[in-house]
Amino acid sequence: LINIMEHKQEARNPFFRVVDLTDTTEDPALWGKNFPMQYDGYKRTVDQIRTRHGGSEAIARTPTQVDPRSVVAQSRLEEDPRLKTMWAGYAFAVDFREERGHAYMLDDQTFTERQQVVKQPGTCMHCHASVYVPYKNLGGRDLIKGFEKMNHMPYSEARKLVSHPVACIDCHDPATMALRVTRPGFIEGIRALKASQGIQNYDVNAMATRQEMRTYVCGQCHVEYYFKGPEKRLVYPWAKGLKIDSIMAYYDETEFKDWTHAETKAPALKAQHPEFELWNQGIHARSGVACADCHMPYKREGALKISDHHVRSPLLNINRACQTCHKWPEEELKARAETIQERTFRLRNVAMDALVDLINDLKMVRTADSTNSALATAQQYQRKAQFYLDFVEAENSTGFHAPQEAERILGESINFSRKGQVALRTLLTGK
Amino acid sequence: LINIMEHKQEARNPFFRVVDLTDTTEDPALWGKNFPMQYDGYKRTVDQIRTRHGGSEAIARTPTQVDPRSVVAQSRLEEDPRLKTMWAGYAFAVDFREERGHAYMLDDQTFTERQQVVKQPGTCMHCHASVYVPYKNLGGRDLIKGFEKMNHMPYSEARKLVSHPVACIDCHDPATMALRVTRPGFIEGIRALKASQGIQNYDVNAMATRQEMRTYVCGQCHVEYYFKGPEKRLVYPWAKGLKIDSIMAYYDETEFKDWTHAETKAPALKAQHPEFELWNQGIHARSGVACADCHMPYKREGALKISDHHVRSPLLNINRACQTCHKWPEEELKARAETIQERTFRLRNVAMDALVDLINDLKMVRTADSTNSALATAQQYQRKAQFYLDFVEAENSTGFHAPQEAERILGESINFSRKGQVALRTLLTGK
Amino acid sequence: MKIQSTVTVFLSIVVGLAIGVGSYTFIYAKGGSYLTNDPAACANCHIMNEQYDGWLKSSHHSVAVCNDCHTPPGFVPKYLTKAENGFWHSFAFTSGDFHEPIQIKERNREVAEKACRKCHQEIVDAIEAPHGEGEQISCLQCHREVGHP
Ligand code: HEC
Ligand code: HEC
Ligand code: HEC
Ligand code: HEC
Ligand code: HEC
Ligand code: HEC
Ligand code: HEC
Ligand code: HEC
Ligand code: HEC
Ligand code: HEC
Ligand code: HEC
Ligand code: HEC
Ligand code: HEC
Ligand code: HEC
Ligand SMILES: [Ca+2]
Ligand SMILES: [Ca+2]
Repeated sequence: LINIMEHKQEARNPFFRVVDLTDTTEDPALWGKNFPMQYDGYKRTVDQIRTRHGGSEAIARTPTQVDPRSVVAQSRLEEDPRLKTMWAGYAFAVDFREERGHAYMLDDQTFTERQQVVKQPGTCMHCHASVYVPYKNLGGRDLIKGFEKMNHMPYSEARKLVSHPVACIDCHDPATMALRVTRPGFIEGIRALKASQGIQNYDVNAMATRQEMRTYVCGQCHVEYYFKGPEKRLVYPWAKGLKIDSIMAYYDETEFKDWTHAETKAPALKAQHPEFELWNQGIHARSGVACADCHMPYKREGALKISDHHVRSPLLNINRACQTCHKWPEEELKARAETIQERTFRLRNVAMDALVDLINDLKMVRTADSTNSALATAQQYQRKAQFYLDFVEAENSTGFHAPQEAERILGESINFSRKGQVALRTLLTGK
Repeated sequence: LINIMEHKQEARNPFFRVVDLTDTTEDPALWGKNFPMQYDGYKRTVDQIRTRHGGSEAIARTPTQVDPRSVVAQSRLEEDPRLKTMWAGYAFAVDFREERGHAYMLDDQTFTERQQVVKQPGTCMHCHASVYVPYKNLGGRDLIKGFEKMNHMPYSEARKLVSHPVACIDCHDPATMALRVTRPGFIEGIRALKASQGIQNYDVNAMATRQEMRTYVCGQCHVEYYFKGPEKRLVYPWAKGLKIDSIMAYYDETEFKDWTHAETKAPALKAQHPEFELWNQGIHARSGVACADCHMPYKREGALKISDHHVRSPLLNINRACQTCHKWPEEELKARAETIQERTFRLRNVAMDALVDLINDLKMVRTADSTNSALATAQQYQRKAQFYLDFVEAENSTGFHAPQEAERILGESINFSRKGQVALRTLLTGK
Repeated sequence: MKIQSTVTVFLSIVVGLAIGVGSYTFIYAKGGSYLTNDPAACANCHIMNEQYDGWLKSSHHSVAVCNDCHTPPGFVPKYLTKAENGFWHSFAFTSGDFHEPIQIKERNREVAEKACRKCHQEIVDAIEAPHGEGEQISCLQCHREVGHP
């Protein structure tokens, strides 16, 4: 009885505003007072459970002075040492782990060994902390100014200005709880993208639909990016489009490189978590299915339906994440996703072998004759092959977000790697 | 008004049995007396309409003594001359056209120029004519015996025994109109496949479900095949499975080859219309969607729903073929299919270039030194690359039946071609 | 003047015919079923059989009839919608001139969207409240099959 009455109460007045939330209320615990169910889910992103290709595994470690974490995710470098060859000379070859829940984002960034080998700029913070309030403070209430200022700082200094992983205020307007985009990188990136499609001055917070926002809030971070120029401005390379070919063209045009490959001297690129970009090429995007539909599906709590703020692999939550749209049994849906992933993983391995072969060849030829004129051609092939492969490798759905496109990209990567090998040998034989 | 009355009438009494149909009634016109609506559709397979990648175009030609056809479908060899390089030395390099409706199957087989350059066996008839009654007659009521006998004949002799393209009796039991499989190739092929999955003595006509039969009747012909041994027995290479890798392994184990490539001497294979096999790897097959669901969708004739016997591209019939399951507008569904096809076509072109490069290299090296020990390795790569590429190329949906798998296959094909090139050059340079 | 009366006459004939044919259809095809709430009545048109069969097996079979989802709340709007749909469907059915498979039209889709909220307002308060009168999410994007597949 009491239960029913409670339910009725809740229903009529879904949320009790216990605390006054303002545009400077950063601490999610405070927001949690008004929205305890969402907050409960949010806190559960500490869970670590592995799926066949996703989730993450909790690996115990002995905390040290420089790295006080007692639990990390499994090392991807140990799982596949070919990655070290691909990233030779870049910080990723030192430490690269499976990503885990949002709760860890700030710590994992602060303590990754990558920080110990390279001095990073404050730009990094954009996607690993609740930066909305710090940006606003730094910029004298001007978000973009604050962003620019933090980009300029060394990481260690910027680190002192933030205190939470992504928090409620990063996705929500405190007054209405409506979604909003708070990240300059996305605001500018999507504006450039829309401009390339003929839509000028796109203002995401004013012009996006609610359903689009259910993707865009994730697209704030789950995207390919680079640091532009000496100001280390965070830029999403979308000015020519979201397809890999457009992104490649963009980087080629500006002759951007992330680093010089240690063993081959190729001007290499590192792709990073292009979930938004790949999703965009898939059938779910085309059908209007947003990130939140699968990663934050509605769930019933008492008499209410709320969004599951335990953001995680949908394969750990198939009944809510998939079954409202797909009436297949859970096991079957899992098998479908895994069939797609296995197929991707298989061609990814073919592509990885091809790339390693090219790198070995390049190394060998360079050692023999570093002025060989085929080197430049082969290095360009490596640059391309590597970026294409990494685009699928670094994307975290193992192809699920756009199965056919993922294989297409890998197919092209294989072509680049092997053509690089052929080019090297052609010059050697003169044929 | 009349319309409504008719509807009510029809609903009560679907078919009038005007003619007695027996197991020897071959002429579809007779069946058509009982089932005029199905017969009307059946006759319409003479239509020629092009879709972006399918259908067919009616090309006028001047009839000649050897080839009295006044209309044919467009030449695929003219559309893409690289095909001639791939098939050098094989009849397909002489004449290969876009396939068209069932009404043409007998004529197109009889008069293709391929017949003029190679003497074909009676086996060919299996899929291009109504052979059920002829087989039965030849074998003294024993279907398999008749099949074997016709396989042995020269084509021209077998040709005299048949008179119709695929007809009602090839798919239907005349007594009940239930679907049935009449083709020995499929009966034996699916038995071998099931045996490999642990199911012994599979009898397709007794054990398949109705929904399976809605695919199997098409699988009688729309499959990869070869002529085994001197008896030229028609065999579907499924004893290890339906995936391309299993089929390749099957051919490699028996060291089967269709012909020796004229320019490279590689022991080459020709893949032929593996619609059934590719469909099997796709999400529609997995969801239980049969060939007939898309290519013979139900259509309303008055109050009746009948299967559209105008077998054709579903993209010419989207509302019935797709919209029963997908509530998207027609234009959108077409765009979805074409997006898949464009992506396939693009990687197919990359794979085709790679193969042509390998063939050219092989030719060059053979000319220079025909005892070179890298040749054998490179020829094996050509054999594989070519079969993988052709599996997608010869499959008629341009990837639609299994989009991700099609790209996977093309990716592997590219790898084989380019590795072949590398192998050739490695030997030349000793590296 | 003359033109006008010709038009009037013409129009009267057309309207008269429409009404005549419409009512004939209406009666003969048991179009009166539009006026009841009995789902079986909708299935008087064989063309509604698919939805009827689907509805019989649906989660809403015991809780909602066709009209709960396909007519707006309130007596007048309800019967207006019925009249409009009834007329057009009878007309379409008789002439045989309609898109197959039948597609819900925007107006009726909105009616259905509202219907979901009619019964489920409370449970979706939480996901709708933040958006006030603003843009609402479409229930049908995830639940289009609850009434019938
Ligand atoms: C149709 C459902 C669906 C949509 C829409 C979707 N995803 Fe996913 N996502 C998945 C599945 C399934 C996986 C694979 C999970 C696994 O392997 O355990 C995945 C994996 C991920 C992962 C890695 C998760 C892990 O457990 O390691 C991230 C990150 C991710 N998606 C982000 C996004 C973003 C950002 C968007 C929108 C741009 C998005 N997803 C859209 C279904 C979806
Ligand atoms: C402020 C940046 C940011 C935003 C916004 C963001 N993410 Fe993340 N996300 C991350 C980072 C960083 C990680 C990795 C954390 C780690 O490994 O420590 C991550 C991890 C994940 C994972 C992996 C969980 C696992 O178990 O492997 C998923 C799934 C995911 N995010 C989905 C989403 C979705 C869906 C949204 C939008 C609703 C979203 N993210 C919004 C930065 C963000
Ligand atoms: C554009 C947004 C963005 C920026 C900028 C960004 N990250 Fe991340 N980072 C993510 C997302 C999203 C994930 C989770 C997905 C993944 O790991 O692929 C992540 C994961 C990580 C992880 C955990 C997985 C791993 O790679 O071991 C570390 C560590 C990390 N980032 C460090 C950094 C550092 C250091 C920088 C600055 C050089 C940085 N990040 C800049 C978005 C970003
Ligand atoms: C990474 C982005 C992200 C973060 C961080 C986030 N939310 Fe949300 N939240 C969403 C999305 C997406 C929705 C769904 C909005 C919609 O349907 O339009 C949502 C919806 C909500 C709603 C509306 C009701 C519901 O459940 O759908 C409330 C209330 C809410 N969030 C509270 C919170 C609180 C409290 C926090 C912090 C503890 C938080 N959110 C953190 C993305 C986020
Ligand atoms: C909001 C609706 C929605 C959700 C949630 C959703 N899907 Fe889908 N899914 C679709 C639509 C729409 C299609 C496209 C086919 C169609 O039009 O029916 C599709 C297609 C697919 C396909 C076929 C695509 C292919 O490439 O083979 C698979 C597999 C699939 N979904 C699996 C999943 C899984 C697994 C989940 C959960 C992680 C999921 N879906 C969540 C709506 C959804
Ligand atoms: C889900 C729908 C669907 C299913 C199931 C399906 N197909 Fe198709 N099929 C298509 C589409 C779409 C095309 C592309 C047509 C085009 O390009 O015009 C196609 C193309 C074809 C073509 C070439 C048609 C042309 O116009 O040139 C053939 C032959 C074919 N399919 C046979 C089959 C066979 C045999 C099966 C079963 C083993 C099957 N299909 C299953 C949808 C389907
Ligand atoms: C296992 C069944 C099968 C056998 C055996 C078979 N065909 Fe076909 N044939 C088909 C199918 C299915 C098509 C339509 C699909 C296509 O063209 O890819 C076709 C199409 C054709 C076409 C029209 C398209 C083209 O290739 O120009 C010709 C000509 C043809 N076959 C000739 C032959 C000849 C000659 C033989 C014997 C050597 C033969 N067929 C044996 C099934 C078969
Ligand atoms: C007896 C062999 C046989 C059977 C059984 C058969 N086909 Fe065919 N099919 C062919 C041949 C041969 C052609 C090519 C005819 C030509 O090009 O002259 C063809 C052509 C087609 C085409 C291409 C039409 C176009 O316009 O390009 C489609 C689609 C098709 N078949 C689908 C099916 C489906 C679906 C089934 C089962 C319901 C089926 N076929 C059963 C042999 C067969
Ligand atoms: C290539 C195979 C094929 C041929 C040839 C064929 N049919 Fe069919 N027929 C089918 C399929 C598939 C169905 C659907 C059966 C089911 O749903 O179980 C069907 C169904 C039927 C039905 C049942 C009612 C309906 O429409 O679904 C009748 C009657 C029929 N066919 C008559 C004929 C006649 C008459 C001919 C010759 C003019 C013919 N068929 C030729 C494949 C074929
Ligand atoms: C009998 C039902 C049925 C028919 C008919 C049908 N489909 Fe599908 N389709 C499905 C199912 C089931 C899925 C898998 C996703 C799911 O579970 O919702 C799917 C998936 C798809 C996808 C996503 C797969 C991918 O690889 O991206 C596309 C695109 C699609 N269908 C297009 C079509 C087109 C075009 C036609 C008509 C030629 C068609 N379908 C006919 C049931 C059908
Ligand atoms: C619980 C709600 C609900 C009930 C009960 C319901 N419907 Fe529907 N109906 C819908 C929705 C929602 C749609 C829109 C589906 C879509 O967008 O594809 C719809 C669509 C339709 C359509 C358009 C064609 C289609 O399938 O999309 C027809 C016709 C229809 N309904 C008839 C009926 C009939 C007759 C009944 C009673 C036997 C009925 N409905 C009961 C919710 C319902
Ligand atoms: C006189 C025959 C007939 C009866 C009785 C009938 N329908 Fe229909 N209905 C049709 C036809 C025909 C269409 C297609 C109209 C079109 O697409 O223009 C249709 C379409 C629909 C649609 C979707 C099209 C739209 O306009 O949105 C819905 C919803 C629907 N009917 C519901 C019902 C309900 C509910 C009942 C019972 C109260 C009912 N129908 C009774 C013949 C009928
Ligand atoms: C006449 C009242 C009524 C209407 C109209 C109605 N529902 Fe329901 N619905 C119910 C009742 C009662 C239940 C079962 C009890 C419960 O769980 O609340 C239910 C259950 C559900 C469920 C859970 C069961 C399932 O099928 O997953 C969903 C989801 C749902 N409704 C969605 C909808 C949507 C979407 C619409 C509009 C298209 C709609 N309902 C229209 C009364 C209604
Ligand atoms: C993005 C997908 C999505 C949308 C949009 C959506 N729902 Fe749901 N709905 C779900 C999921 C997932 C569940 C299952 C929750 C659970 O099992 O905890 C659900 C459950 C329900 C239930 C059943 C709750 C129960 O357990 O009794 C009802 C009723 C319902 N939804 C109604 C609606 C209505 C009304 C709308 C539109 C205002 C709507 N839904 C919009 C995904 C969605
Ligand atoms: Ca993970
Ligand atoms: Ca064709």
